[in-house]
Amino acid sequence: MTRRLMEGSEAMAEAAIAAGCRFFAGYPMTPFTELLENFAAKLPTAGGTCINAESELEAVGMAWGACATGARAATGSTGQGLSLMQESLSEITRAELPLVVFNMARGQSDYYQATRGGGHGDYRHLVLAPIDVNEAIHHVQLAFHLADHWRNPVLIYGDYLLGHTAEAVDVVREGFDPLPEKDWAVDGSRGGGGDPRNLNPIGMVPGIKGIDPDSFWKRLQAKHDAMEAAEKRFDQEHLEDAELLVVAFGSMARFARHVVRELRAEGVRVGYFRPITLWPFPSEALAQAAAGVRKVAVLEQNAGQMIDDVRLSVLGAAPVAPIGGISSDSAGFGVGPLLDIETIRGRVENALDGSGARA
Amino acid sequence: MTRRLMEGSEAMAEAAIAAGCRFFAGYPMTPFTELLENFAAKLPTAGGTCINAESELEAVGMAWGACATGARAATGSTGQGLSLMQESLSEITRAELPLVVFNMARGQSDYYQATRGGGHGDYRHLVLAPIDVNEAIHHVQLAFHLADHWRNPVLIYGDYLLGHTAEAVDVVREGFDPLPEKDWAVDGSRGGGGDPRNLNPIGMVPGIKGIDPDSFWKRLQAKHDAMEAAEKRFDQEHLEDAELLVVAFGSMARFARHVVRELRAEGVRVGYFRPITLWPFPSEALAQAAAGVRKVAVLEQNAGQMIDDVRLSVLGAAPVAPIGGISSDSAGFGVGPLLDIETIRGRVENALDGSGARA
Amino acid sequence: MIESRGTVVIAAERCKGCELCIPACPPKVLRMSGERNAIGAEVPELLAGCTGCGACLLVCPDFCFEIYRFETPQTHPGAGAAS
Amino acid sequence: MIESRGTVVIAAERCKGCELCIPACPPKVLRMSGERNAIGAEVPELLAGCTGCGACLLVCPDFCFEIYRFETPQTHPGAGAAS
Amino acid sequence: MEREILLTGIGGQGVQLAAQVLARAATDEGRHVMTLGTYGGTMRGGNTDSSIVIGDAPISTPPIVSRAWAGLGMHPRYWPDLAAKLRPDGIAAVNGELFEAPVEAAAALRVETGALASEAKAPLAGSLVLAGAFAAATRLVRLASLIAAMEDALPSYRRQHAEGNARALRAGWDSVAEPLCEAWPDEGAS
Amino acid sequence: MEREILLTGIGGQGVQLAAQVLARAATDEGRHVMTLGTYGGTMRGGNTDSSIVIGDAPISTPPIVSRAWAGLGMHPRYWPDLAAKLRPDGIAAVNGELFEAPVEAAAALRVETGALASEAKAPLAGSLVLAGAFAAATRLVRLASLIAAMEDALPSYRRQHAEGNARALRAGWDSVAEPLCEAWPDEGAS
Amino acid sequence: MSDIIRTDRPPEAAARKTGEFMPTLQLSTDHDLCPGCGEPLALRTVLESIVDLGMSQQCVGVIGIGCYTALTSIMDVDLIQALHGRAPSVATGSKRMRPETLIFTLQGDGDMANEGLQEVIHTAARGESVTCILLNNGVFGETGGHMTATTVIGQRTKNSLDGRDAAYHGHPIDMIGLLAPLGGTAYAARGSVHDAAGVAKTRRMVRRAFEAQLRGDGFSIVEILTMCPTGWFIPTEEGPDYLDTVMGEIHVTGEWKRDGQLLQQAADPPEAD
Amino acid sequence: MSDIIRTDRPPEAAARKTGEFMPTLQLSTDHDLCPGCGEPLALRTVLESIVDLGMSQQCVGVIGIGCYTALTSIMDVDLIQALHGRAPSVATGSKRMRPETLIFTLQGDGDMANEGLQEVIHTAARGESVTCILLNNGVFGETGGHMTATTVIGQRTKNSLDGRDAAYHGHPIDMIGLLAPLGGTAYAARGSVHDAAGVAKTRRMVRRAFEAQLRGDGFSIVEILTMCPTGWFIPTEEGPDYLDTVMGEIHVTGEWKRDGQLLQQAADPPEAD
Ligand SMILES: Cc1ncc(C[n+]2csc(CCOP(=O)(O)OP(=O)(O)O)c2C)c(N)n1
Ligand SMILES: Cc1ncc(C[n+]2csc(CCOP(=O)(O)OP(=O)(O)O)c2C)c(N)n1
Ligand code: SF4
Ligand code: SF4
Ligand code: SF4
Ligand code: SF4
Repeated sequence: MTRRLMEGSEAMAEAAIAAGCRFFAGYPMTPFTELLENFAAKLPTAGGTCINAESELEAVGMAWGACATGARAATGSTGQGLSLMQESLSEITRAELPLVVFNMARGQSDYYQATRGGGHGDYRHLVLAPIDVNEAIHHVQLAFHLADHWRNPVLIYGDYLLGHTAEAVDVVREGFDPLPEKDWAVDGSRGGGGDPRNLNPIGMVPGIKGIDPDSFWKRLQAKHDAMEAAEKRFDQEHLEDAELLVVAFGSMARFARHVVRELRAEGVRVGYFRPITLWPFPSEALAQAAAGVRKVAVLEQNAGQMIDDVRLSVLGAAPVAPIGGISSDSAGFGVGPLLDIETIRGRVENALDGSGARA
Repeated sequence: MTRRLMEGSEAMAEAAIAAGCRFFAGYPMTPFTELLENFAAKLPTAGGTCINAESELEAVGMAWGACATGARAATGSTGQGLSLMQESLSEITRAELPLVVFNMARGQSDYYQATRGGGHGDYRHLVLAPIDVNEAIHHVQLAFHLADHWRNPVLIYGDYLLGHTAEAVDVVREGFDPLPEKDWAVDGSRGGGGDPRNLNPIGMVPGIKGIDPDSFWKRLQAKHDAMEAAEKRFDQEHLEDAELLVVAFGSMARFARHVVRELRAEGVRVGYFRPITLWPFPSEALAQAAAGVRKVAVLEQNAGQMIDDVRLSVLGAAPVAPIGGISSDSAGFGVGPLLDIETIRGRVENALDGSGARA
Repeated sequence: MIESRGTVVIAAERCKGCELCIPACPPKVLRMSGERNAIGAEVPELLAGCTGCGACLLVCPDFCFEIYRFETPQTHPGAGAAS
Repeated sequence: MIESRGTVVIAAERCKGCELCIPACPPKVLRMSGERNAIGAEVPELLAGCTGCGACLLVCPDFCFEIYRFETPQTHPGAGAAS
Repeated sequence: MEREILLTGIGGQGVQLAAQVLARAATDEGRHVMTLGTYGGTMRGGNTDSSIVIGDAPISTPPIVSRAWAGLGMHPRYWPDLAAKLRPDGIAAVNGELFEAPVEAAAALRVETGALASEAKAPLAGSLVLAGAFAAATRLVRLASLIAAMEDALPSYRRQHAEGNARALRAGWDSVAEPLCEAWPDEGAS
Repeated sequence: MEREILLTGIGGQGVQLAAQVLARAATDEGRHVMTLGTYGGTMRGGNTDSSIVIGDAPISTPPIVSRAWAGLGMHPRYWPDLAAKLRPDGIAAVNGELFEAPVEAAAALRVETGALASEAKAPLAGSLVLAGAFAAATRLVRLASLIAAMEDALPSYRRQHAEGNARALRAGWDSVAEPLCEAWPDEGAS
Repeated sequence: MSDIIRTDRPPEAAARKTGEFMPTLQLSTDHDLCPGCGEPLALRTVLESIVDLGMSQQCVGVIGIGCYTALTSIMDVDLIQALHGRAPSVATGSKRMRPETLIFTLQGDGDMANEGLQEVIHTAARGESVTCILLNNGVFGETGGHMTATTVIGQRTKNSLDGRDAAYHGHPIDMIGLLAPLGGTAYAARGSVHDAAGVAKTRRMVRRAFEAQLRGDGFSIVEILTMCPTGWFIPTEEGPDYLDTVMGEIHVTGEWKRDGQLLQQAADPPEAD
Repeated sequence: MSDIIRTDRPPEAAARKTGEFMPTLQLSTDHDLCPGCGEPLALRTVLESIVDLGMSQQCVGVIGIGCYTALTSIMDVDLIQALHGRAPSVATGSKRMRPETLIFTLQGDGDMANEGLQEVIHTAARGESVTCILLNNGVFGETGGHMTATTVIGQRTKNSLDGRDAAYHGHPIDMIGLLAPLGGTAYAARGSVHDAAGVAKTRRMVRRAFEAQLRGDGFSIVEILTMCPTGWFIPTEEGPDYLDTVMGEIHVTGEWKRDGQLLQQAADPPEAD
C-alpha cells in the first residue's frame, strides 16, 4: 500500500490511465479544469493523447472519434459544458459507443441531465456518483469496464469537492470480467471486402438503403432493460428500526452519512441510503430500505431532482420530504452554505420531528 | 368565421405573428423546417425579422438578443436541434427572459428534455402540448403571453403530425390580461445614469462586485413555485365510473381520445386524461381522475418518460402501465406504426383485461 | 463511314434521365432516346463514333456506364453524331 | 531647475503595484516608492517634471491617475527624472 | 358526421393537388376539414398519398386515418394498402386506365382519367378528372367549389393551368350520371 | 480518531504550502489524510484557507470541516471564522507577530514566525515555522517527516528553497519546549 | 434513326473494358439521390483515390449529415456516421488513435460552412493530419434547398428564389479562401464536377490531399462543387452549366495551397501524378 | 530623495483637470482583475468611444465570459450577459430589433476564437451591423491561463510553459486576417494596449468601428491585444514588452479593412479623427 496524497482530479486521471484510457479531450471550466490538466500532464507519458479541445462540442466529437476506433476514451466538463455535448451524447449512445464522460458539476443540479439525458430522444447513460476520492478511483475504472461491456456511455458525476479534495489514496489497477473483442471498432480493415463497418446512431446497415427502425429500437430497448436490471448499486447504513431515512448521493451523501452516524451515536433512529448508480436508480433497494420508516428525507443540493426517483421508488409508502436545496457560493461553483454538517444536522433534526425517530 | 385550410406550421406562424411575435430565428430540420419557412415568408410583411440562422446555437443566441430588447421573439428546432440549445435555454431561463421555443419533435421522445430541461442546473420551461392545429393556434398566443407574464421561456411541444396536418382554421388574435411594462428590457436608455440594466443569468447587479447567490436563487425558486401552482392545464373525458384511465399528450392524445370515445360508445368504462401543460404537470387533477380507477394506461410514443410524472401523480394508488413505445418510420421522423387507431385500440383493450372496465 | 474506337454498356434500368451524359460526350454520340425505363426516366442511346474516352462514365451520377475500347476500330455506314 | 507643466493625483489605495505606469511616463518622472498600501501593493511616486501628458492614466489598469495641467508651469530645485 | 377520404398514386400524378382541391372546396363550403399528405421518398415512382377528413363539427379523428369512407386511386401500385382501410360500405373511385383488376367496394367508380383529361385539353390533369367524378358521385362538394378551390390552390407561377384544370374537373363531374353514394345524405342534394 | 486542522491566512503567506507539508507528512507516516484548500479570490490580500483531516482509519468526515481540533492562523483577518469552528478543547497556533488579541483555545501557542524565519535565513517561510511549531506542540507528525514532505511538495523550479524551508520547519519545531496537546495520546510520544 | 449502337450488353467485337460501372470500393450503384445530383460524382473521386493509394483496408470515412449521407449505404469503406457539422473533430479523435489510417470526412456546405464551421477551422489550424472533403452545392439539399453560408450572390435557393442578395442575405464564405491560409493547412484545393475534365481534376486533387495526409504534412481539404438541380429549382440538364458559371465564378477552382505553400493564383493540379 | 511631488490630492497651484480617474461611463474603479491586466485599459477605449459618439443612452453591450466579465459590474451601460462564445448572435438579435442602437460585444480570445469562432465569422459574413471587440491575451485568463486558438508560437501559457510549439500544439489563428476579407466586414483593425500610444490608437479604432456600425456599413471588429501577466506566468512589469514583442509580432496591429476595402498593409488609423 503506497498511499499518496492526491486531489480527486489527479486520482481520477490516474485511475483512468490505469484502466487503459488512452484518449481524453476537454475544454477548461471550473471545477473540471484540473481533471483536464491532469490528463494533459499524465496521458502522453502513458502513450496516450490528451487534446485541449477548442470547445466542448469539439471535445466530445474527438472523444467520439477516438472511442469509435476501439480505444478507451473519455471526455467531460461541468454540467454547463455537458449541455453543449447533449446532441452528441444522445447520438453516441444510440451508436453504442463506449465513452466515459465526467461531469465535474457545480453542485448537484445536473441530476436530471445525468439521469434522463439532456438531449433528444430516449437514451440513458450509466451514472456513477462517487462519495469520495477512494470510491472515485474505483468508479473510474468500473466506468471504463461497464462502457465496454454495454457499449454505452458511462457518466461519472463528481463536483468541486470531489475534484479538489486531496486524500491519501492508492491507485491500483483493478481486474474485471473479461470483455468481448471490439470487432465493431473501425480501424479501416473491413474496407473493400464487401462488408465494411458503419458505426452510426440510426441503425443503418452497409449495403442496405434506408433504416429499419423497429429492429434497431428493439435491440436498444432490450439492452437498456438489461442494463437497468443488472447495474443498480447502492449503499446503506443504520436501517435497523429507522424511523427516518435520509437519502443522498455523491458529496452530499458524505455529509448525510456523517450526520446519520452522529445521530445514531446519540441513539436517534435514523437511517442512511445512498444510490451509487443514479441510473439505473436502485429503486427496489430503496423501497425496501424505506419499508418500515415513517418518513424519507432527501438531501440533495438542487431544487429537487433526485426526489422524483425517490418518490418513484417509495411510491407513497411513506412521505418523502426534501431537506436540501440550491446552494451556491458567490463564484457559482456549487460550494454553498448547505455544505455544512451543522446545517444538515439541523435539517435532519427538523425532519425528525414527528417522525418518531428520537430515541 | 373565415376558416382557411392551413398546415399546422403555417397556422402556428400566423398565430405567433398575431400575438405580436416580431423575431424568429431557426435552422432547418425536419419536421421543423416548414415552421421556419412560414416565419421567413410571413414575418417581413408584418414588420418583423426572420433570420435563417447558420446553426441552432446561433439561432437561439439571436432569439436571446431579440427578446432581451423587449421584442416578442421565438426560436425552435426539433428535439435534436434543441439539444444544442440547452446551454442557452438553461441560462435564458435564469436570466428571466420571455422566449417562446418550438420543438417540432420527431415523436415524443423529448418529453424529459422538455419537462426537466436538458441543460445544466435547475430550470423549467412552461410546456404546452397542443393536440391539434386549433389548439396550437391558441397555445402559441398563450405562450407569448405566459412568457411575458412570468419572464420565463415557454416551450410548445409539437411534432410531425401537428406541423404537417392541414386543418380548416381561423387565426384570431386573442386577448389576455394586461402585462406589466417591460422596464427590464435593454434598449440602451439606462446607460450613463448610474443605474444601467444588466440582463444576466447569474444574479449580477450593476455596481456590485460578485453575486449573491442566495437571494437570486430564492427569487427564482419562488417564481418557479408560483408558476407551478398557477399554470397546470389538463383535459379529461369519460371519467364517470372509469375502470381504466388512458393518459396521453399532444398528437398521441388525439388517438387516445378517439379510441376512448369509440370504446365508451360501446359501453366500455374507460376514461381519458390529457396533460395540456407538460410542465407544470397537472398532478393533482390526474390523481383525482385516477382516484377510482383500477388501472392507469400511459400512451406515449417513447420508451417511457411521461410515465414518471403519471406515477408521481398517482403515487401507487393504482397500477400504472405503459401502452406506448418508441415508434418511428424509416426516415426517423417519428411517424411510426404506433400512430394507428387499430393498434392503439388493441393496446387499450389489452390493458382493459382484468381492469374490469368491460361493461 | 463512321468509326467507333470504343463503345459503352448503358445500365438503362437505373438511369434517372438527368441528361448529364449528353453534353459530356466529346464526339456527341450520346443522345436521349425517347424511351423510358421502369421508373419513368428517359434514357440515353449511343450513336456510332464512340471513342471510349469514358467522359460519360465520369459524369453519370447513377453509375450507368461501362466503357470498352475495341482492339480494332469498328466502322458503321451512316452519319453518327447528333447535330 | 526642473519644470513641471502638469501633475497627477494618484489614488494609491487602489494601486495594485503592477508598475505599468513607470515605463509609460515619457519624462520618466514616475517611480516605485517602496511604500505599500493596505492591500500590500507597492505604489508609485511622482518626481518633478510631469508634463501632464496623461500616459500613466492611459496605461493604469486600476484607474489610479487624475491629470492636471498647470496654468503656469511650476519649477522645482533638484534633478527629477529617474535615470 | 366525419367523412374520411384516402388518395393514392405515384409521384407526378397530381394526387396532392387533387387532395388540396377537395379539401379546400369543402372548407369553402363551411365544413371542418383536416388533411395530411405523405410521400414515400424523393425518388421518382415513389408513392404519394393523402388523407382528407371532412366533417360538420371539429374533426376529432387523428390525422392518420385507419378506416376510410372513400378511396381515390390514381395508380394501383399502392392501392392494396388503401383498400385495406376502406370501410365495407365505402366508395372507391379509381383511374380506370391503370387499374386492371376490379375494385372491391360497396360503390365503385372507374374513370378514364387520361382520356377525359386529353379530351378536356388538359392531359396532365387526370387527378382532377378523378376528383371531379368523385365529387359528382358523392356530392361531397359542389363543382363550383372545386373550381374555385383549384384556382386558389395553384401557385402564381402555375396560373396558366387554371382553365385546363377547370375543364378537367368539369369533365370528371360530367362523366358521372348520378350520385352513387351521397356524402351528406341528411342534407339533401346540393 | 480524526484530527481536523484548519489553517487561515492571506494570499502570499504560504498557507497552502504549510497545509501540504503537514498533510503529506501525515500521509508518509501511514495515516489517512484528507485536505481541501479554498481561496477567497484572485486578488492580493484575499484569504486563503485550508483544512486537513488526519485519522487512523479512512476519513469519514466530509471535506468541509465544521468543527476542528486545531487552528493555525498566519493572519488574524479571517481568524474569527476559523475560531468559531474550533472545539472548546482544541489547540490554536498563531502568528504571534500579527495576532494582537489573545486567542481563545484550550491550548494556545504564539509563534514569532517572522523573526524565527529570518533567523533561519528563510524570511518568506513563516508558515513553515508555524507548521513546525504546531507539529512539535502536538506531535502530530515527526520533524523528519515534515522536512521530507516539504521537499516532496516543492515544484522542481523551487528546489532551491528546500534548505531554507527545512531550517524554518526546524526553527519552529525547536521553539516549542514540550508538547502542549498530544494529537495521538494513545500512541505515546513519537 | 440511323446507327444506333446496342448498349445493353458488352460488345461482340474484341474489346478491352476500360471503365467499370462503379468504383471498386462501391457496394452497389443503387442510391436515392436525385437525378442530376453531383454528389455521386464526387464520391467516385474519393473512392477511386483510396484505391489508387492502396488504402482500401486502412481507411476510415467520417460522414456528415446531408444528402450524401445516403451514399454511405453503398460505400465499401469503414465508416463513422458523425452528426451534422461535427465530422472534423470525430476524424481528429480517430486519427490520433489510428495515425497509420487514412481518415477523411465527407461533408456538405451546410454541414461544414454552417453548422460546423468552427470545427473545420480549428482542425485545420491545429494541423490535424486528416482530409476534409467538402461537397459544396450552395444549398441544404437534404432539407429542401435552402441557402447556406457558401451560396453565392445571385444563386437560386429555396429561400432566395430570385437569387441571393448580399444586402438582404449577407455574403457567401469562400471556404478554401478561409482555410488555405491557416498555419496547419498543408493542402487546399477546389474542384468541380460540372464536366468530365472537372471530375478528373477533382480526383487528382483528392489524391494529392490524401498523399499530404499520409506524409503527415498536416491538414488537407478539397472542396468539390456539385450540382443540386433540385435545390436550385432548375432542370437537371442545366445543372452543370449553372454550377460552372454561377458558383464557379466566385468559388474559384484549382489548387490554392500545396506542400504548405499558398499559391499566388489557384492552379490546376499537374496531370502527371 | 529629492523632489517627490505630493499626489494624494489635487495641486494647489492653478491647474486644469485634463484627465479623470475613470471614463464617465464607469460606475466605479473597483474591480477584481489582476495587477497589470490589460483588459481594463481596453475597457477604457470602449467606454470613451461610446461617449465620444454621444451614444451613452443608446448603447447595448453584449458580454462574453472571461475575466472581463467581472468588469460588467463597473460599466454604466445597458448590458446583456451572453454565454461563453455566443455574444455575436445575441448582438445580432438585439440589433435587428433595435437598429438605431449601438451594439457591441466584448469577448476574449478564448470566447471568440475558441468557443464561439463560428458565431463571429457568420456574423461578419452576414454583414451584421454590430461591432465585436476582441480582447486577445492569448490565454483563457479566467480558468488559469491555458492556451487558446490565438496563442502565438513561442508564447508561454499554463499548458505551454516552454512556449507554444506548432508541431505539438498547432498553429494560432489570426482573427483579423480571418475576418477582414469576409464580404460583410466593413471595418477591421487590431490595436494593442502595451503602451499609452497603443491605448490611444486603439481608442481611435474602436471609435471608427462604431462609426462604421452607425453608418450601417456592416460588420466591424476591433481586436485589442492585452497583457495577462498571470496567464503568461511573468512579472506584471514585463507584460507590455512581452505583449509587444511576442504577440504583436504575429498579430500585426493597425487597420486592416476600412470602408469595406482591404488595405494592402495594416496601417494606423489617421490621428485627425
Ligand atoms: C444539428 C442538426 N441540424 C439540422 C439538421 C437537419 N439537416 C439535415 S441535412 C441538412 C442540410 C445538409 O446540407 P449540406 O450539408 O449542404 O448537404 P446536402 O444535403 O446539400 O448534400 C440539415 C440542415 C441536422 N441533421 N442536424
Ligand atoms: C461553455 C463554457 N465553457 C467553458 C467555460 C469556462 N470559461 C470561463 S471563462 C473561460 C476562458 C475565457 O478566456 P478568454 O475569453 O480569452 O478571456 P480572459 O479570461 O482571458 O479574459 C472559460 C474557458 C464557460 N464559461 N462556458
Ligand atoms: S465513352 Fe466518351 S465518346 Fe463514348 S459515349 Fe462516353 S463520353 Fe461519349
Ligand atoms: S447521366 Fe446517367 S442518369 Fe443521367 S441521363 Fe445519362 S445515363 Fe441517365
Ligand atoms: S499602473 Fe496603476 S496599478 Fe499599476 S503601479 Fe501604476 S498606479 Fe499602480
Ligand atoms: S488572469 Fe490575465 S486576463 Fe485575467 S484578470 Fe488576470 S491578468 Fe487579466
